[in-house]
Amino acid sequence: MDKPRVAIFDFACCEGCQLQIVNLEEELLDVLSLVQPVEWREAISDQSDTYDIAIVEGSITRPGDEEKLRQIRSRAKVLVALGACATMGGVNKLKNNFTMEDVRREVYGKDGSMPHLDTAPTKALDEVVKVDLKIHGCPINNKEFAYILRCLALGKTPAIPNYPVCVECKMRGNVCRYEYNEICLGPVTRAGCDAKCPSAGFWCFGCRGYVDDPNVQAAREVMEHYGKTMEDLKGRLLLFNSKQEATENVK
Amino acid sequence: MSKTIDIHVHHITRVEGHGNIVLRASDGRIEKLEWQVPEAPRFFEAMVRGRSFEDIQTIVSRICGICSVTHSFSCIKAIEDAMGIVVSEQTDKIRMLLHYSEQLESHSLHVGYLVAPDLLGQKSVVPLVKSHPDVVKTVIKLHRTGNQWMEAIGGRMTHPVTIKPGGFASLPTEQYLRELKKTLEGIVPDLKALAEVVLSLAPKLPAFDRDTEYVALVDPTHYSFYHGGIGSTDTKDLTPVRKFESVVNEYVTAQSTAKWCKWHRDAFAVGSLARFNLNADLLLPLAAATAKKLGLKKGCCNPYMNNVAQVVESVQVVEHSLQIIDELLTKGIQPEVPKVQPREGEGAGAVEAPRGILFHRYAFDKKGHCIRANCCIPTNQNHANIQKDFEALVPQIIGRPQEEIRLLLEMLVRAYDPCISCSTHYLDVKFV
Amino acid sequence: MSIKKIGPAALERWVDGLIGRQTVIGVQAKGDKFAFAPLAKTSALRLDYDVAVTAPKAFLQPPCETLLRFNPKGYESVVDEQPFVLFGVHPYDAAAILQMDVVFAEGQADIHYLKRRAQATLVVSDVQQPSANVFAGCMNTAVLEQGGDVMLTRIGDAYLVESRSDKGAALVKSLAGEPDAAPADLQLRKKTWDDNRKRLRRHELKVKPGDLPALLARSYDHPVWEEKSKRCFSCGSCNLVCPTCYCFNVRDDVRWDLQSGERVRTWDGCMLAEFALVAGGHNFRKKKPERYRHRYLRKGQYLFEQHRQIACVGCGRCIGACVTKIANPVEIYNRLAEGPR
Amino acid sequence: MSQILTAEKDIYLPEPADVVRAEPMTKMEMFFEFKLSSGRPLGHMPGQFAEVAIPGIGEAPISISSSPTYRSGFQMVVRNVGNVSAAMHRLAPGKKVGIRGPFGTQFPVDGAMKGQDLLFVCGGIGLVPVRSAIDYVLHHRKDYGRVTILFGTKSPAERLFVEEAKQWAAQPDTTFLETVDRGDEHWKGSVGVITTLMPKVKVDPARTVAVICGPPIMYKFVILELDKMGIGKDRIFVSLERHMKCGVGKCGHCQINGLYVCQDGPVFRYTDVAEVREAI
Ligand SMILES: Cc1cc2nc3c(=O)[nH]c(=O)nc-3n(C[C@H](O)[C@H](O)[C@H](O)COP(=O)(O)OP(=O)(O)OC[C@H]3O[C@@H](n4cnc5c(N)ncnc54)[C@H](O)[C@@H]3O)c2cc1C
Ligand code: SF4
Ligand code: SF4
Ligand code: SF4
Repeated sequence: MDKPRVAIFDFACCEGCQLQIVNLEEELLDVLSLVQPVEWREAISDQSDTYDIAIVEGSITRPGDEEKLRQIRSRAKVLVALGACATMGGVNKLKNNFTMEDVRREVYGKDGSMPHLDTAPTKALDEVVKVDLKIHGCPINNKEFAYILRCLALGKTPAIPNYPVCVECKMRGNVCRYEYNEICLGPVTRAGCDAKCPSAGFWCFGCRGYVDDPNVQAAREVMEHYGKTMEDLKGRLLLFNSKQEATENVK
Repeated sequence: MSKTIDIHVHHITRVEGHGNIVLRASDGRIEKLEWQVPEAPRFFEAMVRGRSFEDIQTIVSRICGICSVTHSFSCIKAIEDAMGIVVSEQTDKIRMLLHYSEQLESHSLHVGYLVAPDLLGQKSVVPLVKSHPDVVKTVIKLHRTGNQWMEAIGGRMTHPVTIKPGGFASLPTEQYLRELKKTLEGIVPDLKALAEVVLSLAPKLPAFDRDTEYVALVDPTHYSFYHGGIGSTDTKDLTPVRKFESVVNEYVTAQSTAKWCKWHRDAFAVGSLARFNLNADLLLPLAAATAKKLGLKKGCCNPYMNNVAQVVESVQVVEHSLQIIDELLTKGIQPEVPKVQPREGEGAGAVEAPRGILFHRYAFDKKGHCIRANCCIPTNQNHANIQKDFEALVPQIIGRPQEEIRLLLEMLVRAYDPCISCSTHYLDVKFV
Repeated sequence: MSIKKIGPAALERWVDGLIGRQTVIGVQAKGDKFAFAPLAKTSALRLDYDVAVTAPKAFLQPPCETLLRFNPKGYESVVDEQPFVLFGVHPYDAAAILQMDVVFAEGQADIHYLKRRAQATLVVSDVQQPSANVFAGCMNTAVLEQGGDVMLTRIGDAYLVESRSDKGAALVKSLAGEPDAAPADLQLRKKTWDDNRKRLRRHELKVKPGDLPALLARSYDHPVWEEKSKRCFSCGSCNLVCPTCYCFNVRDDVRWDLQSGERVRTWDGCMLAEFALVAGGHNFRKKKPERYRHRYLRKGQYLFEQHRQIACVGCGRCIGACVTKIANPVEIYNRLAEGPR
Repeated sequence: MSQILTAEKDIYLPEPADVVRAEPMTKMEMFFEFKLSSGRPLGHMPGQFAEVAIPGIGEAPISISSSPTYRSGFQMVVRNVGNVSAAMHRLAPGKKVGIRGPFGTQFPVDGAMKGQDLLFVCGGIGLVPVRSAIDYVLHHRKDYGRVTILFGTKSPAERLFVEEAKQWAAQPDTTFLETVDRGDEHWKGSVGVITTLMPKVKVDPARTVAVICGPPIMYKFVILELDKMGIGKDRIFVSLERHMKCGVGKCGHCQINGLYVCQDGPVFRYTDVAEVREAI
């Protein structure tokens, strides 16, 4: 069987997720034993228009980018959203809390109206085209990326956790951040990162997005118990879940 | 015979972010020559408004996946400046240690994965695995060491989480520091091997000098990445970080979504070569010996030599880290829990990213919510200089075949190790 | 077997000697909390701890363990046979381990647990400092009168060391020259036990543990399930920190050749939303109250019906681990005891 | 007091088996015949199941569809719904799988069912485990009274064991009735859910034992009908499905209140689960 042809693209993002692929180091060769990269601007010079799998990083922040993404979608059999910017808009969505004129003026001053500085409210890929698979995280967990790739090569649906980060946090024997009166988003955030942040003594800020059925209402109810306010919670939810429905429901 | 050259490199590859090279010439006459940055602007300075000082690092780390540690430090230093926080000596040392991990990671990624293919005549690192397995092995080892070191102290490989205003969310253990020391001692031979490779390829680096103003952090006590004031090869005085806007003088051009900068001249350069030109006297012995061996001398103004300076710096950061680890172990790691009371204020912070000096400034209200921000990234500071280099270089090489011109221009851009994804800029900062 | 009395210096000599010979997993400080971890030197041992963040079950049924390896030739079992000492286990955690021993041995015996368990020497240590949420006193697990390999009780500055099995005897062999405990010391130990039965009651259970199965059996439709579980995150923390929880998941991981790899088992928990989900999308405990109820009923009724033991030893970890503070079994049992409202 | 038992056998270690036959039955279901590579018979009874393992993919509990009276191997029918089942659909004769089992309880063919009239009520893939009992009973025809088999599927295309069912119907004193939820242009048979077949059968409730297996939703309605027919709760047997990881009563997934489907089931006497709230 021919190796599937893979192209990697990026829109507005920090390219940290692609870097995680590079960070696989010698395992990159194993990746190449399963797929054939035909376009990957950050690491190789080739460019191509024909591919089976498109891996797309970044979010859509300009009208023109929507068209580019549609084109990629039309050429790819499988479209994979790589990382938080692609799967849910990522930190780029913080912009949507302001008007576009406002952000342009804030950053570029009187030049903000120049046409090439055009910007639109941030969108995740699936707000523009159909996404077949989401690889969560900001950045992605490259072990999970490798696992997903092997599953796909085996014809197996990868098991992406649909339980909260707390599960992995407990498996790693961490002391819960709430014991230190910090707001941790672990209880509503999808696991799969091996609870990296709480394990390093920092709260989870939700970079993998919500689990399917996040109990945001419960999160709201516990704030008082920990001497925090709704504003504190919202401020943190905004980082990666800005303007997502469940956040909106937190009144 | 009339010859037309039409080079349009749409989205140059093997760099972070999107940049275009446009050159149109006929009969040796240059009609258009532009370095363009069409990267989608991301408006970080606008987005952080209203966010708590506790969450700023989490946000601005995402400006760049390659220098997320540096962004985190510039940000945390600015917050600490604004809130009058002074960190302990231990915190300061561990921060330098974490910062060095990123220098090693980024430099080895850049030299090994992104530039080496050019010098070895390949399109990417992949074919090098077969043609130059030893080189690839060395590069992988260095790169992995940098990454694992970053993850151990920063909590993650990219977008660190342990860096907090006032200190660390968790501290490395003494046992880890002992292990790290062994690891770093273990890669010294690999660094030497990398230097040998670069030495053998150095003749392939184009000979192209252009008198340039270089700007970097300068601290009298050591070859600085993390401390000090802003120095320039055009002046003896150091400018305090708080006044960085008077150094970068950002302006908008139609060519670019990123802002351009100038100081004493119409452009200046930052990065490894700039740091070297300003701090070479403070290199530790092994790094100094490496520079000598590679023929890198203070005052060098060949932009392609930036990659050589990166190799010298890789040695420097490992050498300095070994010193820092010894100092930390002598005193033992003391438990510290950062506690910060937010207060109203404004502050600036700067550290050296692998690709040059990086400035952040924030203003906060009483509750510690951000009211204004400004970030000025190194790649932006280099954009104008890249354009000036183009303008000086192209007339020298215009007679060569189009493909060769194209490669030399691409190599020039890559030599700067640009990290264009960090498109964040602010003009006309007025803080009240 | 005689009971020895040893001073701090003898304790240090003894434990240092053990560390030299095999892996010793001992309680140590973890920030301002405590955890079991491989012990490098006796001075790090903290027998005055209140509660270990993670139950010592993690060393008998690890959060993630390889059951099998496979390659194109077939499957092979992977078992762990490294001897080790679990040093400083509190009586309630030891009681939980004794329950796990039954679970994994009954019916079709599980060699992965049992082999590891057979390699473990259990040094039980009486509680010196009750934790914030412990209620072992209510569950009859504040003191372990029998079981374990070695029993340590602090009396003043000294420790009484009782060996309770052949394995225990081998472990304390080097203490042969130490003095035997005097009858007065044993009196003091008895007093410590009596005290601990009273002290380890940070929450007061108003029903006798023996009455719990019947109480739970008639509480299936109690409104408390619905009421409390509204605030449940389905995060499984209460399951995973529990020393008697042993539910697991199994999955295959392959290497890059896609042919060889491992079958691993990981911790799982009945509070997680997909615990009872089957292919095709049918979830047999789809709603939060159903899962929430199941946890209490399984611990207090179903497992009791199976083993005649309540699967709760009163360590209080779930009370602390639950971010929304709805996982306190004592609160729930007392509420049920008040009747159907 | 507890003591630590040790066993040498690894209950999680699959035993190699060879694929002898692999044939599509419908769009979603595939029929398999396996043989343990050791040549040893599996040693199951009707109603039991085994865990089938595919290296790298995982394991799934699958009912044994053939009767133990069939001696050259054992048969299964698998619906393609997920990872293991899809990987099984890619199998071909000559390939190997791993088998653990047999596990679980059996239809009481040598107990409560013996000498009685039998009513089998099967929905969809529920016919698969029940087939082992049907074959067993028909193999020992004299030991049982009247046999009635009711089979319902969503559509004609999803009918299973179509040829075999004709042979069942041809046996003395045996009735086979089927229905589909929705017919098509070729379908001339009965249309409607399975309970619509039940009024058509006449049974002597006092000497009838009923066996039910089908999708979760089916049980409640079928049991209501059986009740109307006067068949006592203690004369009804059901086979249930749950999420299952180990098959040996440890992993906790298959619990129905206090019962383990892998150990106490999958076949239950209805009186044993009628009061168990989560069962049906
Ligand atoms: C006693 C018993 C007998 C069965 N007999 C048959 C049979 O004869 N033919 C047949 O096609 N199917 C049968 N099933 C159902 C079959 O086991 C599931 O469809 C199968 O587990 C799906 O596995 P999968 O890997 O293909 O799906 P997956 O891709 O694994 O997706 C299914 C998800 O549900 C989980 N799961 C675990 N146990 C089950 C379960 N019992 N049912 C569904 N999902 C489960 C899986 O772990 C996974 O999370 C039986 C189930 C039981 C319990
Ligand atoms: S630290 Fe966060 S992820 Fe960990 S248990 Fe607590 S709430 Fe959950
Ligand atoms: S702990 Fe939270 S923020 Fe950290 S990597 Fe995991 S999901 Fe992202
Ligand atoms: S710990 Fe609390 S919130 Fe989490 S599953 Fe248990 S009861 Fe629910």
